[in-house]
Amino acid sequence: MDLSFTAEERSFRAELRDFFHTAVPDRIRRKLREGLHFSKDDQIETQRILNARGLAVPHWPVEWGGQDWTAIQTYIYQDELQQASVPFPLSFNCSMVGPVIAEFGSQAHKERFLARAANLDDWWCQGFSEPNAGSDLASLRTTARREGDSWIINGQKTWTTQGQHADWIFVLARTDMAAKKQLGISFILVNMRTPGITVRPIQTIDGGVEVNEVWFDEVVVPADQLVGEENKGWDYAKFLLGNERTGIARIGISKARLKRIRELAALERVGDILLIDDPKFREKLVSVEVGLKALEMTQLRVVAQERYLPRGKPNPMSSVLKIKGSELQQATTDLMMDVIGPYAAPFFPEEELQGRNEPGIGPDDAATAAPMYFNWRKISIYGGSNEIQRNILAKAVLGF
Amino acid sequence: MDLSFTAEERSFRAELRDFFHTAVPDRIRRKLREGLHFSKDDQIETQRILNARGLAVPHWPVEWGGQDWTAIQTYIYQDELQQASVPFPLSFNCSMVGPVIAEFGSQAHKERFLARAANLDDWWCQGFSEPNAGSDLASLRTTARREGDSWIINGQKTWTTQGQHADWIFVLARTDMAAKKQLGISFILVNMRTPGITVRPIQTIDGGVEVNEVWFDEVVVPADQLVGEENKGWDYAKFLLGNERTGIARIGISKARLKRIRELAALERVGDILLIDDPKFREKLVSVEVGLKALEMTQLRVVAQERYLPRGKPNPMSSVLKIKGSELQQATTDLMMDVIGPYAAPFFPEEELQGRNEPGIGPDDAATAAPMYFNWRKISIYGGSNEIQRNILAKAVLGF
Amino acid sequence: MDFDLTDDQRLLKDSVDRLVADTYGFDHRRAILASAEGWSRDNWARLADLGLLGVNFAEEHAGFGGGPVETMLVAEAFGRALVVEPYFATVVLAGGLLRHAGNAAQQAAYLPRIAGGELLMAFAHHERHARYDLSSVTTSAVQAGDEWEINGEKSLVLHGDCADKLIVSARISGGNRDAGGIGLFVVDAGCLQRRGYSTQDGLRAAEISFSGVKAEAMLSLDGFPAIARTIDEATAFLCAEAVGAMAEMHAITVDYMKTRKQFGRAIGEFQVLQHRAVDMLVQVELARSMALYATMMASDDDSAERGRAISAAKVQVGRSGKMVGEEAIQLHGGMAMTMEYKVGHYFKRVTMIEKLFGDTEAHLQRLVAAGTAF
Amino acid sequence: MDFDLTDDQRLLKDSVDRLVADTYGFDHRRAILASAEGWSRDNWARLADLGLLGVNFAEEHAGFGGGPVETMLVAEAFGRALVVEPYFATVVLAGGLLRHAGNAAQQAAYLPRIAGGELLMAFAHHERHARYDLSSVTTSAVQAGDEWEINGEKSLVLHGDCADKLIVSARISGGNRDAGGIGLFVVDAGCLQRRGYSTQDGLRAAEISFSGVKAEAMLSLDGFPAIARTIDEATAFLCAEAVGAMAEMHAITVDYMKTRKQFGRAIGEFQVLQHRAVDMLVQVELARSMALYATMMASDDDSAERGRAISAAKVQVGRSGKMVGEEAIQLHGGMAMTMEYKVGHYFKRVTMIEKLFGDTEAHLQRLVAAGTAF
Repeated sequence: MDLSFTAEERSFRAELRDFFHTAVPDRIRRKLREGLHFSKDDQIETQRILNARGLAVPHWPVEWGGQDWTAIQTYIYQDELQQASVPFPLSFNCSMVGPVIAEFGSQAHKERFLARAANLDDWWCQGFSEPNAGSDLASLRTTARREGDSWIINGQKTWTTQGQHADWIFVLARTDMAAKKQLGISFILVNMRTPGITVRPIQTIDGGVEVNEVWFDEVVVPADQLVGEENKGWDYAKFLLGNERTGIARIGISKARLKRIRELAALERVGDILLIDDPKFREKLVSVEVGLKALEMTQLRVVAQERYLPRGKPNPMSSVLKIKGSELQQATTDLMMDVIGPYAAPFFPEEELQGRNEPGIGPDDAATAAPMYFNWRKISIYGGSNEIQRNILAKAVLGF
Repeated sequence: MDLSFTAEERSFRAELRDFFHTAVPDRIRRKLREGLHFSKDDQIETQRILNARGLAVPHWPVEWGGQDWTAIQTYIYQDELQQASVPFPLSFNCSMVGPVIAEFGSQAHKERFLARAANLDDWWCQGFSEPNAGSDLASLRTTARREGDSWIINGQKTWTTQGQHADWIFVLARTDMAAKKQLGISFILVNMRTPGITVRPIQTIDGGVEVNEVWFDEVVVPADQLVGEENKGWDYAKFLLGNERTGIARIGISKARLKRIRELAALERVGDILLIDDPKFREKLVSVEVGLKALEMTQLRVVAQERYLPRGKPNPMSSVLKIKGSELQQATTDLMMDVIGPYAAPFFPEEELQGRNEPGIGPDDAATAAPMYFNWRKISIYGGSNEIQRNILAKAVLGF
Repeated sequence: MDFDLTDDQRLLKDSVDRLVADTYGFDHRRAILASAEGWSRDNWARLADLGLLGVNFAEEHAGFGGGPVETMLVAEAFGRALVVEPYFATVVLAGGLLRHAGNAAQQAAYLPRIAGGELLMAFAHHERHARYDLSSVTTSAVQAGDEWEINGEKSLVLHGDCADKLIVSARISGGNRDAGGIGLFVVDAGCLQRRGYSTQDGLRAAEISFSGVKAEAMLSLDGFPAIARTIDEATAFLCAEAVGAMAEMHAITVDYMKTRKQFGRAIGEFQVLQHRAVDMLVQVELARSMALYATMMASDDDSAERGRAISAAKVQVGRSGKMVGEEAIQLHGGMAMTMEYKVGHYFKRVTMIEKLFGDTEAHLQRLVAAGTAF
Repeated sequence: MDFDLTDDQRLLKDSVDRLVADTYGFDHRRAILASAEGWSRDNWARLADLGLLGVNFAEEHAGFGGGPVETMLVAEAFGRALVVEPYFATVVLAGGLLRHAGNAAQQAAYLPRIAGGELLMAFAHHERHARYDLSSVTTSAVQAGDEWEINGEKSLVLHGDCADKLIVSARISGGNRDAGGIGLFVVDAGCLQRRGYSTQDGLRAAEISFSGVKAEAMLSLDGFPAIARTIDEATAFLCAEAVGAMAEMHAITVDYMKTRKQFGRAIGEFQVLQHRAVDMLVQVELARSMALYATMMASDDDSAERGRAISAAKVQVGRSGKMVGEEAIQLHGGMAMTMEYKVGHYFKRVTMIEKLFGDTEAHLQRLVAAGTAF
């Protein structure tokens, strides 16, 4: 038992850190650091920089651009990427549809989609949730009916993140109406330009627009865009979700937030002292640090188990990472609200913040503190709410 | 709307305060203040002092020694009694069996039992819970079978508080085996000296003995010791529990604990300062005070509703008082543990504490801090656990 | 000891409730938010007609003659409806300062016009580094002949963008964070540099510069006691408003739980969600109790005791509001994350109230300094 | 980065687990607690036979030659079984001080006898008003010729009642709470006035008076660094022990939930209780992670970094232990309130560990002073 990293791992970390800080423009990383949304172009520019270095899809099979890293290396990669405030390679491409195609897609699918997904030549989005299928995803109602060489898709998806930017969408649709729930669902790839698709952006309470409703009205899709076998879509979806076993805690992001919080607290005056020297503020800060250290050690324990687990099989312990990780990310937004204090109030639309030339009101990052506090409530909701995670742990670990 | 007390109410409070501090021996009140258990004799001595002044059963019907007070007066009485660390009149007599007999008992029952219960000439205990009927009280299995002029009782009761002191026990027993659950239960008065009754004390984790198991083996009870109608016992039990609508928060007790905690924190050194001047300790203290103030205001609102509610009908809002009241009482034990610090460790049996002549180890009350922390875990368990209280609120208030 | 409303109070409550029911439908409110000013002059006129703009002004000043309880009834109704008009800035803050620091002539000059809806006022007090210290005032006022000249920067002035007149706090003597030496002045807003903006909760505020601005009238040369008392009253108002908002959030959440189906049944049938809705209820009730307490104590002349009560209330309301708001979002799931749904708007208002005139932590530390919350 | 045990460590773990399984059945343990000494010399002999009394002593001192990991394996097993023998006092505290402050001769004189089970030692350090400040030492040591004479009162000396010899900290120079000027002395316990007593968790401790007591040997004239290092190691031990205890509490609670029936079904079928058992699991895992972290850092030579890691671990373990213990009781209901049931005993041990060598609050404030937990 040894918690120290090997010399190789340490130099691996150093290389990545150097690369992330030098190769990815500070212009882009600054946005993440200051809580601003980055644009579609920022995302594409970043991912291509990473992809050119083989750092966009390191966890993919080697023949499709993967790196065959150890779980530890993958952990270090995620940790450094997040701490450097580098936008994560688009998860719909890299963590979701890519691995599914690589595992279950036809050779033609692989050749047609994987390289383009890795390089973000195609922007993918996710067509899973529906108005009446949220936590209970398997109750989805979108249908795909077979007509000749086509699938005809009808229905509505929602919470489609960045669907407004997307070229393609991977859809879970019901292909066997007779079969019940999990059975009879298929996994289909759909070009967003296909006639019959309507996208409506939804404004979230932080004032931003990142999710959408997507309607399918008699959308005709070539039959060969079905992934794997008909009616096996649920298995592929589970594989897709099970893939994200360790990154889910997003510890590097919380570390980066804490770093930024320290920077700002060292600038903010409270009476005669600086906020960073206020004992009670410090206590809240170190208290979150303790939780984060405990979570990081837990993540490392889960990472260490990786080599004993089959790929794509969910590890219930990752639910612990999700629960605590989301609580800590949300705790960092509380801390930022404490730093900003009364200056959380002024509201400015994202556009205005991005390109504004007049000075902001109050401390740096004041304008993004409350929006981030509001927006990050989603972290305990999406990807399987913390209530669902508890159900999973109750069943899988405690045997209830 | 007016939160101030009337002149009458204020002088009523002053009189009671004066009486409790002068008439009840400090020797007894000190025990409560310092977290020691008081003896059977202490309880009896106190209750007779109160009863002589008409303060043992003020909420009973006037003809049986009640005072016909307003809900506010009752609240003031409980508040002052608790703040003065006066042992509460034995609740099994005064809050439980007494009101049930006064409401549902025969004239003979009233004449035989009420005056003696008020004066603690008879010590009553409660025969409700069973090993397999805790939260689910209605699943009790103790039976009473009718034979001629007698009930023959068989079964086991548990968590019988101070059963070791009791002269009488009021028992819920199944008298109709066919009827299901709540139906078919009767409320029977049993003399503890009756042959066939065995009492086994249970030691609790604080090292004390206050609860017991009570076995009934063919115990013969005169038929006229059935209260009210046969098979209606569940209604009487509900009446009994519904009776305690406002006192349940035990705010006066928490106030008395906080007062004691302040006294001790003002004596305890931490480095160069006194603990009471330590900002973080103060914060914990005022934080509990805020909760207690909020609870007291809530209790007053519930008290104000009393006049609009029929007697003996439960007010679901009292579940809020129970939940928050128990949390705050437990919070005071946390604060005391903070005050005592490392000196929570030494353990001395109650007997030794009561009559010891050698000095204690560490600060005053050190010996009772941990036992009280352990023992008071029960407050969120007994009288309907906080989980049961939440079920009640979900159903009765939120309509789930 | 009596929590019942008088007949007059019940009438007032009914009329306020009816008004907000009529004029603050969700879509109507969103339309108002989208308008140029961000609030509705029509609604303002209605509030004037009902006498609500002078709810706690004396009758001689065209007021309703109400006290803290009447004000609380308005506040709670406004919280339930998320009223966005400049009521708090004009009636509660400016009106309060005029009541507590104005002389007879000044009260006669301004209060009736506020009550009549003809005059909008705001309180320009906060400065960039004051955080939550009410005595942190560096804006200066110097006497030039029989006039006063004001120089400095005021920040986060609630509805400072639309106010006709401002009451400005400015230092006459002493150093920053001295309670003494703070004057209160009335300034005509027309001539001022104002940078107005929306706030997270859909209200308005402004940054305002004063360079050699002439004070049109002077309320007080020793303004701090009036400021403290007014802010205490205003905090009691905010506590009641927050209770209205969180009670509504709770009700909406419980309704949603009864209709939203997942896994073949209403999510309200899941015991774990029921208990969390119950814990929200407990928090709402504790907050309601403390809002009542703050109301009763807001007019107490003992500023120390009043301050402790107000701080205790703000702490409880702040804690309850955060828990209730976050749980309302969580129990809804994604739905509550959208601007198209009600709950998020309540959550944002309650969150902003927590930051106004001292957040939970600041008031907790005030109690620590005082040594007790009782 | 590797969490796997070596073969030797796995062997050690198996033998410790077997030992406690054989010798610490619930009833057997209660019988031991009821015995005159409150612990078992037989068990002590078994621990010696297995080499556990020298688990982290060098082989030249008849030790097992293990390090922090081996010690952690023992601690966790002891936590699961609630071992009551004076292991912590003798092996961890006294053994640690001898390893860090003793010279070759002293180590050779004492360590083998501890490892062999022939010598019981304890650390007399805490004083009445020290609270959690390790440098608060007023007991004095003055040199009289080539001997040292010790005067003062030591308190809460773990297993000080049965120790053959004590290691005593005493001030040679400087004022109370100076880290410098604290000497460490070995004293024969036979001649001392000792007031022994049980602790809440069934262990033993003593109040010990020193009036003109002759020190039999001197370990160090500048003992604080060794004290700090030993207490850090000891705290890592306590963290692992607490994790063993809370993991056991959690397992017992989950089993109980599966068998205890109310309302016609196992209470474990109630979702609200399931989620609370899950929250306990999360706390146990976080605590386990930090116990590992403490183990890895316990031997770090950078005392500041080591101290931060130990404090962070104690904070997490303290928080987890309180939550897990209180929930274990609550989920059981009355059953867990009795001495006849296991859970309460674990709850009491975990509660007492929280108070040992700095409670959660004290360690949190240490981190505040350090400025960071990282």
